[in-house]
Amino acid sequence: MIEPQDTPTDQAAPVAPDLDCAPDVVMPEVIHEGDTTIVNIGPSHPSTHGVCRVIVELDGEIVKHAEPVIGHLHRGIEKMAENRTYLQVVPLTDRLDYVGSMYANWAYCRAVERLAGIRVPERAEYIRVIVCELQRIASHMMAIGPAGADTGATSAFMYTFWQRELVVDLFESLCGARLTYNYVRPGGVSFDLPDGWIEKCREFVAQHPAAMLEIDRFLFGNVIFRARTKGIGVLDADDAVSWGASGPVARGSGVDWDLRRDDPYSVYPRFDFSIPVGSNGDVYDRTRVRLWEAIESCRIISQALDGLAEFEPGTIKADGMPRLLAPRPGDAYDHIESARGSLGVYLVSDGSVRPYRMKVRSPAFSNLALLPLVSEGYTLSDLVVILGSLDPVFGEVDR
Amino acid sequence: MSANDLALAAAVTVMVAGAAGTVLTSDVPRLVISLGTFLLGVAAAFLVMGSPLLAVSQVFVYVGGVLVLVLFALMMVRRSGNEKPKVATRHDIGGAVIALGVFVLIASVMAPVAADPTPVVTAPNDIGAALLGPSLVAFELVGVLLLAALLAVLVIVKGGEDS
Amino acid sequence: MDITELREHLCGQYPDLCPLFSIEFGDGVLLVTSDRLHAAARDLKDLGFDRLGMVTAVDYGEEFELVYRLQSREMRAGIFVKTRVPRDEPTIDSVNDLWAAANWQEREVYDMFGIVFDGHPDLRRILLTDDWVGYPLRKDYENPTIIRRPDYL
Amino acid sequence: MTFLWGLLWGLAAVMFIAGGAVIGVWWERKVSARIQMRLGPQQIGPAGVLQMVADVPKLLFKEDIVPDNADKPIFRYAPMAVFAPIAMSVAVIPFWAGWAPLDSTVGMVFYLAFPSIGVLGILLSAWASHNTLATIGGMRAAAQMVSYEVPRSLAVLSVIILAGSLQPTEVMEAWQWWWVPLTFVGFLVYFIASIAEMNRGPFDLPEAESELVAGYFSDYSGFRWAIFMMGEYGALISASLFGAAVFLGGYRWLPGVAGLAVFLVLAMVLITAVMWIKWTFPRLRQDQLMTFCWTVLTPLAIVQVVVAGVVALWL
Repeated sequence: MIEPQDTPTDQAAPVAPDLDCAPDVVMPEVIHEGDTTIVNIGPSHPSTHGVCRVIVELDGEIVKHAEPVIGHLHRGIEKMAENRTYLQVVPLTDRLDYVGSMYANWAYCRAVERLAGIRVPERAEYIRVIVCELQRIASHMMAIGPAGADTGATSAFMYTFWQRELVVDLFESLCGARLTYNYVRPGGVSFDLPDGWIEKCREFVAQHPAAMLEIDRFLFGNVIFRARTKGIGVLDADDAVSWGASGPVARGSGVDWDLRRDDPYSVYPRFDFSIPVGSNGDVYDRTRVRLWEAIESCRIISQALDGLAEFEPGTIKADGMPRLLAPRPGDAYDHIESARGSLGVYLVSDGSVRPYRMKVRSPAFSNLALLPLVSEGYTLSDLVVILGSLDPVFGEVDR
Repeated sequence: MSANDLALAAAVTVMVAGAAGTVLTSDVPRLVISLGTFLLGVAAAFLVMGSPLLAVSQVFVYVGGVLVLVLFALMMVRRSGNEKPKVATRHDIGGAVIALGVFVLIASVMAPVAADPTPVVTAPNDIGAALLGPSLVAFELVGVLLLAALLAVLVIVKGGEDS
Repeated sequence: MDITELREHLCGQYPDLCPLFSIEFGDGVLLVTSDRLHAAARDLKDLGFDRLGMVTAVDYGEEFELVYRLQSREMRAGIFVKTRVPRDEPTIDSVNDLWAAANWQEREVYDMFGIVFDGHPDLRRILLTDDWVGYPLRKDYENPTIIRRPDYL
Repeated sequence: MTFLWGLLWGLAAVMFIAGGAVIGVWWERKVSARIQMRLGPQQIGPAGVLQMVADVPKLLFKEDIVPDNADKPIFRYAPMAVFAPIAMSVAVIPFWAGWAPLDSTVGMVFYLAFPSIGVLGILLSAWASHNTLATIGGMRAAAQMVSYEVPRSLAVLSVIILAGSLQPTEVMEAWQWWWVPLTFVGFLVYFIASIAEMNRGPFDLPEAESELVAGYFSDYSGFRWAIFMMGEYGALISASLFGAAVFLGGYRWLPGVAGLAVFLVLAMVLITAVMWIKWTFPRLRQDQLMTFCWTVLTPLAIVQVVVAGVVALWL
């Protein structure tokens, strides 16, 4: 029998040390400094898309400076990973980007596979591509719909959420979970596709572009929505590159950079797809790039579903996977293009069964850093729209 | 004492109470409520005196417009979150003298009219005819004055933005 | 651009950086001393590495290893720059003047490891509260709320 | 006696507005659900019509929270100051030939004047909440409602000019069917400005839930919150009834009870149109809202007044 060694049994439960003296709990009310007003938005505010606090300095309704205060969802996942085996870390990565859990699963697994020198069977790679492109659609639905909701068009949110619901249903029949999948595992994926899944997936892919075009017409074609988003939160390409922005935030500014094409990984080179790129770098372009990406994802999924037929069902795990991974000492980094941008995982192994250090290069973190830059000079109403267009997911920002 | 007199007395009481509240309180929301009470009292007095159009215009322009703008302006200059906003002035006596002067001016103008307090019911049509007939020049002059005031405000606001 | 071409390109442009270049797990790694980091970073930026992907650190006991991930859109290549700073005096030049992305990335490293970045415009804690004691990702960090997972394996 | 009748009619107006608001909430939930591919309330009663019976006690029994820092007496009674003027404005609406609850000779101005007091209640509640977001919402409400009163009043003025009377019942008697095409622009201006007056989407900036959480009533809960909602739905019902009467002819289309039915159906159509607009359009920004008021609506309303004045010369 194995005795737990370090568990305190005869001690009182540990008490959280610094919680009641944290300076964050002081909420600034209206404080006038000269002609400006400091307004506190969040950490619990309908438009922060999570738990973000933004301290806004307002001149009338014009934003002089917006300072995001993050860390409200910081769970120390990087520290927790140092205390778990390589396989036990996978569920932790689910909790990073909870709108797109598949990505963090995959990025982490790729880093582990690189570190341990595992070759993944091609069928598993195809399945990974399919689920991650589905995840891209689901995640973008959570960016386009709220862009409508932020501007007050709540119906757009329901329309996109309907599409996300269809994807989540597919995931549920695939792995039983709707939000945190724990599906992509080192060496492959956890389950093969169930019977009839491919047909259901094809049905979804067939109807999705039409639904997106409908949203394009009634949301992006709406005169008020255009007036609210065009020319708002402009980010120029040089700033986007310098600030490390990636994904739709960078592509909306005309930075034509997508890891699926520019640093191809997995089986992406076999597919024919295009990368939508915006030109103005405003909220409208950033959001619309996501819409077209969702349509492109449908193309990738149908090609991958076609390609899947070549491989024998069941070959979804690498051969000879040990129960307990103990890679040789060294470090490895791998990144994929998530719905928010380039998501990288840096792993250091000391030869033991646990990672010595895990670092997640989170695209949402880098993109959110742009908020003070892109929101300055716009109004308070624009601020929430701009924040939404950066599409931060705070599980990933705070880790 | 007729019912009309009673109603007028009630309206005047409301007016006086509102006016006293406006002068005596320095807490902004209460001050605004007092001023609103006073203005509604004036409207009631107009109504009793047989001029419903004036009464409704009083509510429309003064309570719904001017008072809201006053409160709006006071909210804009609200200083800090924790201290209660107060309105204080160092010109109590000067203000009282000016108010008294205005009162004497109005009273002397109104004295001949007020000699006969029987209410005369004025239909909206009569007011319209009077404004566009004999009083047209005065009416238009007031309009020009308001326009000038509006332009002055614009100039002041623009000047503030430039500096 | 694959890794050998990148190596040739780098050696052609900056011969003094060439001996520091190695390949680990298919990634180009440039190992520099901490005083040369900023200069090397500037050279790499001139070479075309226009994006700073991440900055992080690893606690190796006596020393911290700082890891910079750079990417180039033009060359379609990525590279690591690694350097080491002593634990008792963890100070390094900030690269915030080269890539604005370093702003939050370096703040996070400061927050988690206590490494001070010279020349950083706004070096404050970012994820933890301002009055947090200690640097959690250091290996010797102790906190009563941390319960070690028992060693089943 | 008159006083007693007034009291009775006042009570009736309040009950009318409150009942209308409750039905309006159910109707809005159904309409918005259809727009958003949902079903809306359906569990309680047929098509969920008894949902409101469940909702009202819920709101009544909720804890009445008054924030510590709030200016308590004003915080408590400001909702009434929002609701009362709106309930009062219903009094002058002509429901029947020659009959309105309060048949005033200056009813048209009365109708425009009293809802404008409601702004005061909004400002006071925003002030008393002592909350940053509420303050911003209150300031937006003041700017917006004072501005939109101008085109709204001008639009109503065109009908007043045509009818040559300020008494709603007289206006209705003078009403001719060809006024509908003649004052159509005025009606549109009135309709849009009314949406702005009642703070509904796409002009709901004072309460913009994605920016200011709920604006001036962020801190309200339970029944005081419900009074704000009642005020909003009351304004919606009252504005639709008034517009259906003086612009669209109300009961004049058909004689007798059928006329009343036509009037109510017209008002219902306007109410549904307002809901449709709210659930379809995004929200305007503050500067766009003001620009729209002063550069589009007000000139249109002035043109309408001129047209009505020229036509009135031949009448």
